[in-house]
Amino acid sequence: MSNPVIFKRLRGQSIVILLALVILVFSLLSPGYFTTQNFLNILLQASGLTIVATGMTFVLLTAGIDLSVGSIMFVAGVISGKLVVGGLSVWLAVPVTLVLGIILGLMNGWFVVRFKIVPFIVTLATFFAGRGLGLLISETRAVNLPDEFLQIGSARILGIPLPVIIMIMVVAVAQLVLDRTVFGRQVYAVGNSQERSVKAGINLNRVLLRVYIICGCCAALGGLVAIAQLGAVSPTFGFQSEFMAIAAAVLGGTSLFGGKGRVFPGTLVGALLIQSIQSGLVIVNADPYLYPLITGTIIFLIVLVDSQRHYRRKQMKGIST
Amino acid sequence: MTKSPNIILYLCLVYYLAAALVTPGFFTVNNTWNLLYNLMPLLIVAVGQMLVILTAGIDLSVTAIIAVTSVVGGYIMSADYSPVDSSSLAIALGILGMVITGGIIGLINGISVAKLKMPAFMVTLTGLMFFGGFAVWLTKSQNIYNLPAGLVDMPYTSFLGLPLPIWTGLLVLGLIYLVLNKSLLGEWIYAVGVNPKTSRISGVNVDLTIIMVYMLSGVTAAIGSVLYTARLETGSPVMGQNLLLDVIGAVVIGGTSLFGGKGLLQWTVAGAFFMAMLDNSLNLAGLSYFLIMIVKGVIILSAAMLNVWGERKVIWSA
Amino acid sequence: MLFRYYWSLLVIVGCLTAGCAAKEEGTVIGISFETLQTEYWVASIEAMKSVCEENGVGYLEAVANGDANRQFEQVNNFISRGVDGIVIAPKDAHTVIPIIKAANRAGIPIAIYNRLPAENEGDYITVVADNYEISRNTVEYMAEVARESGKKHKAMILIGDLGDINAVNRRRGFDDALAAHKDLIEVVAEVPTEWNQEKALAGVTNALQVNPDIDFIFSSSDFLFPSVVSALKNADKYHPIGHPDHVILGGFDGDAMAYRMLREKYLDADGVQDVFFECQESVLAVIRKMREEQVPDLIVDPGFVIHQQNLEQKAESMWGASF
Amino acid sequence: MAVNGGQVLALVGENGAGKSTLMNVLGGIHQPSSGEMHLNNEPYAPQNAEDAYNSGVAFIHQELNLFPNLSISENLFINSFPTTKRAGLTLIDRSSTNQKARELLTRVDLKVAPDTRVEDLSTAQQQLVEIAKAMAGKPRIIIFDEPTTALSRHESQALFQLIGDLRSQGIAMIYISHNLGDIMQLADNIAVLRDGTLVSAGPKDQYSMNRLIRDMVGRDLDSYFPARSKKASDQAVWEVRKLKSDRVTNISFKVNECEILGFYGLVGAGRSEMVRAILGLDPVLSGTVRWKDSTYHKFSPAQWIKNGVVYLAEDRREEGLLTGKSIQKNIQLASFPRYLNPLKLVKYAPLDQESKVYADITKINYQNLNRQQVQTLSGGNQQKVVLSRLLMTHPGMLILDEPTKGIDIGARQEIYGLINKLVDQGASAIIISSEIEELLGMCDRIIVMGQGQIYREFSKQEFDKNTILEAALGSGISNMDRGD
Repeated sequence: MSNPVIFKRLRGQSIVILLALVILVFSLLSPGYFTTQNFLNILLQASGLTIVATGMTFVLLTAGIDLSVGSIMFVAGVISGKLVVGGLSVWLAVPVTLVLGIILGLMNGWFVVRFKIVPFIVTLATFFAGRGLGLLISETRAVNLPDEFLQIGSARILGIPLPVIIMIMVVAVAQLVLDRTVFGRQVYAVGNSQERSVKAGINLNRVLLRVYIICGCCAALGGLVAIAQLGAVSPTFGFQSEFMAIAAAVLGGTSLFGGKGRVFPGTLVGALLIQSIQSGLVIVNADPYLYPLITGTIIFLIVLVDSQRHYRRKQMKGIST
Repeated sequence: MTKSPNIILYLCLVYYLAAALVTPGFFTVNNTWNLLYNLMPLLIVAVGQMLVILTAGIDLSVTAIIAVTSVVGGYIMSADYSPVDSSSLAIALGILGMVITGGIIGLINGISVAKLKMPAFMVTLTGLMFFGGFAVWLTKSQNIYNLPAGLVDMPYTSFLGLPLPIWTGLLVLGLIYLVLNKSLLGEWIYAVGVNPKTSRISGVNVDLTIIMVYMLSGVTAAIGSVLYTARLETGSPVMGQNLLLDVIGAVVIGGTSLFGGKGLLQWTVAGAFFMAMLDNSLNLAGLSYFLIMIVKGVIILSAAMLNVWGERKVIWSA
Repeated sequence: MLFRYYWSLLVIVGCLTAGCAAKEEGTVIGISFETLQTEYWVASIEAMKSVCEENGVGYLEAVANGDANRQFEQVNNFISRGVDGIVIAPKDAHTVIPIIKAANRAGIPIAIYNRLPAENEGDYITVVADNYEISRNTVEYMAEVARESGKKHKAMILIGDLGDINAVNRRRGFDDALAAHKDLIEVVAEVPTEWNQEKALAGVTNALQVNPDIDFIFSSSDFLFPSVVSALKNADKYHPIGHPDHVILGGFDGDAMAYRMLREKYLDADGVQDVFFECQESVLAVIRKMREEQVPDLIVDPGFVIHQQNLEQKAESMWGASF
Repeated sequence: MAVNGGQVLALVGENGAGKSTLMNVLGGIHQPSSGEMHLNNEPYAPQNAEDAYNSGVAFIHQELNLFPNLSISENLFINSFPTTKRAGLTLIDRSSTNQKARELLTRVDLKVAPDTRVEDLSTAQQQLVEIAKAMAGKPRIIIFDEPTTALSRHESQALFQLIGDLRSQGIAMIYISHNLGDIMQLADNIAVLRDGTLVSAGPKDQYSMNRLIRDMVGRDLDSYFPARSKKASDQAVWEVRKLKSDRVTNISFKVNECEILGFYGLVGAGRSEMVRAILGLDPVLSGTVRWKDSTYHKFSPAQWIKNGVVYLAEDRREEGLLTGKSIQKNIQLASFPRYLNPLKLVKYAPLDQESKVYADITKINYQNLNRQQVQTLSGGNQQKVVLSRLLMTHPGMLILDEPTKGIDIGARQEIYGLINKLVDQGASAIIISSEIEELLGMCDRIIVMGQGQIYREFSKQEFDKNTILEAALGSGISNMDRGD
């Protein structure tokens, strides 16, 4: 009764085909696109987004949502920026940022788990409170960062920019955790059905709490990597990042209904796809205002397919008395 | 429906007194008008949002609808672009155009949620991004100016003693009150919110109800946008971009349950009044807007907690 | 339990409002800024506050984070607070009109800082820099530097938010300045930034990608320099003056980073708005208006161009130097 | 009741005879009010499912507790993965997990790679995984709850083979099933439950098919069914022709005026699916329904209510009530469209008045219609609220799915009285029930269904409890010779 496994494998890789198609189209449109420099550029610019989307994938896998990643990026960035400007060494600022991300993620998780509040209301509230906190600390002024910060952004190891290396490490560790650890498999179980997870003896609250902590930590790290390239934290930093992160994960095959999705290749390719489109549009000098329309349409279609597939599966499994 | 007076009514009263005593310039006639002007558009949009939340849905795209309708209205009404020369006709056409645009976006949201079975928050989040981008793309992020005098003076012209925005607000409130408490659609909204399966078996057209609430949310967002556009005298592609917190805050703090089916109109009116009063009083006290953002975020979280806590109390007693 | 919870929440919010409400009476000026996003705005609001203190005048400040609607509400709050004068850095030339009307209706003198409002018959004073002249002179100087090198140049401009009248004037200044040097300098890229650093970085990076031999860059605001520098470093084109592939750089505002780049000989020229002069004039204009003295409706700040040659003597009147 | 190691105790009884309650007590989900239980002659009183599992009592529910998106080995050890330390991280030891999984799979002889995903398995294979999962806890007793309902004949045989092996491994088993054929083939001892009490127990050979059925249904007719004055006319007002959906095939039957047609069948016979298809709640592949003089091809609840056909859903909490709303609102739910003024506003005065009338007709005992919330009522009263809602639409045809399920005897009498009174006034009814006595007492004709088809129709004269049950069990007895 289940469709042949090969067809399923192909459908899983449809996202990679879509990426190849996009690269092909833009390469034809402008010669400057199909160069290693440009691809390195895309990887560099996508590194921040990918790390945040990796954290978001964990939350989406449990059929949750986190709208506050943009604000976490901003708050963590502002605080660590102020510390560095105030004299703290850059290499100390990194752990501080991650700890901040973890604390904010913990807060999200605590409200979702302890009070059973709908995740998107919790994260919508922390979205605003977080943005407000960041603006309070930075007094709505852009925090210009010293050059050492830019070092991280432009440092190269064996020719590969540091942010790209950090991105690859985060994606690799995330997929390892999801595939090979008990917690990882339980995330998929919780995503499939919280009720059955409890029956199977899984500590539901601990899994959910950890997932939001990971999302907060990734948001902070992703923000750090993005700031290292920008050199400054402006008051609108991280704006709409939550939508981009969800878009990357959903494009990568993560289902909003939980239990389905992978960080590698899924979310990584989803993020690269978004960044390739963005860079392509800029290089072919297309009207930059078109960009949200294109992303919005692609996301809507992907969510539509995901919902129909979920609805049909639920229809088939109806109760029989 | 148990008519227990909700806690929010007391909260508004007590806060109003506290603010009047403490904040300078709060308890003046001028500021009360100021408060009402800020309240009206927010109230109109919040009431539309309440209908959606009553069916256990959510409409995050309202601020994008406000922006798109503000731009559409701008193009129709502004002297630079308007196809019609007489200004009163332009205003009528403009407002009609805005309401229709709001309705269409609401229809798209409704059909996606009801017929295509897509999760409400994702449909409207994508709508927020798409239509927000659409408004900016239409105008290349330029505002539209030279709106006709009729519209621009609207907030300041009174009719039988009350300025027009207040009349608009009262009219919308009256209409929504009729829909919610006296009409077939109102009964269906409450039924679908509590249990869509039971409603469907009892002959309720569930899909139509869901589509209607999203359309009404779109239309109320458009009417709110008319007031904002008139007051600011510009059709702006980023109109209302910071309103989402106030709109959803007003409904949640009013006590309307996020799980659907529970909530009265007067609760949201009190909730909107509380949010507007909060903004006004904290502003007067010299708090910077981002401090206010933090306070609002905290208040929504605690209101959601009570919301869920109240829900759980009901389940235990069954 | 329910009521107790709400009660505790109420107390926190109540004392918050009480805490900040104890402002001293006497003449009070409301200072409303659209944003503090760039160093320029921060320097401006600091300057205005010090001018108020010098003249023994109290002040209230409000920042709208780029939302014209919130700025309108904030000014309305000033009016109902009964301020005696208003100084405003508006979001744009048109949304300031209803604010001017509100001030006029309340009979409160209002001064518009930095952005010239669109045509309207309100009663207000404007203090603004001549963006067109300053940017034209700056680019004129950059063109001379290019002419001395004798090589043909490819130019790029970072454009500000097209809704901001100043950004449009600065772009006109850039275009008119280069019109006279068509033979030497060809404009190959116009990057829209909407005063957003992320968009600026992406735009400059990709523009350099498409034509790597750009060697003449004018930024409509020094606030975008972090993005420009980061992009140039990535394409490893960030070299001081005198280095063979030095990119001729020019900016506007005269903030601290521009000053540092001038010192380190990376920046060729920078159009400076005299912030101290403009803020002084706008606050004093409102104070004089309060005392019904005669005040001109428009006060223009000629500003000046600072470059490598006149760096020493112009430095102290450049606000970025001491920021 | 006792079962010893290496033996299969078959537990038999009608729906509602108390089988699942007994199992919930064994599984620690419900606490017994009195009496004790012993496991290996030590006292056994599980507080929750965890205790039961740890002391070696394993359940194979009908609703499998598996994660389709995970692999077999992950399902088996979701909460007890063997792990190794690798670079500071405690990773799952893939090889030993698969190794252990393979062992368990051989015990239930499921020859499938342990890393295939559960969603790619057939229902039978999934059930074997569930059994393997039970085996992982080294159970002393395994309890099977209706395991063969979704299995084909061949798959059931494979299951029996496995049960035979488990028996030889000394594991005790309790096997709950309606399929008397399987029970006769499988069980060592049989226990029969009726109305919550143990009627008889003993070795299999003491039981013949007839004695089994007699014990199952042998209670005297304690519930009295009110007589009906009007005789059913022979003029068909309702006719279903060749109805087909993905759960039921070629269903055709008629219902005459003032007639009550009963539907009997085992769990999974497809009676509710048929009715849900007729009502338009589930998609219909083909088939038409004639009601009075118009024929319908497309069905929706709203259209049926408008034409006087109403449906009482089986699951009251899920599909019957608006919890948290007042009794009045629950009663009025289906009648709003009929009380509208031209402006589509609801005329509340007449509506409230009539809802009070119908609340009294069905004799709901309530304190305050308007303010009292429906979930504060007893089960029987809640059912009456739903009935009032249906009656208020002045129906011509009542489709009732298990109308008296879980309702006290007193309320049942009133509900039977109500149905008869309506039918006397010219309505007709379809009653789906798992209690034969109810159908025998109420209906003019009974249709027995099984596996999505109509097996046999019984007219009033042919009514006989044993033959009806036999027909329903048809899939059990007759298929012993009928190879599938």
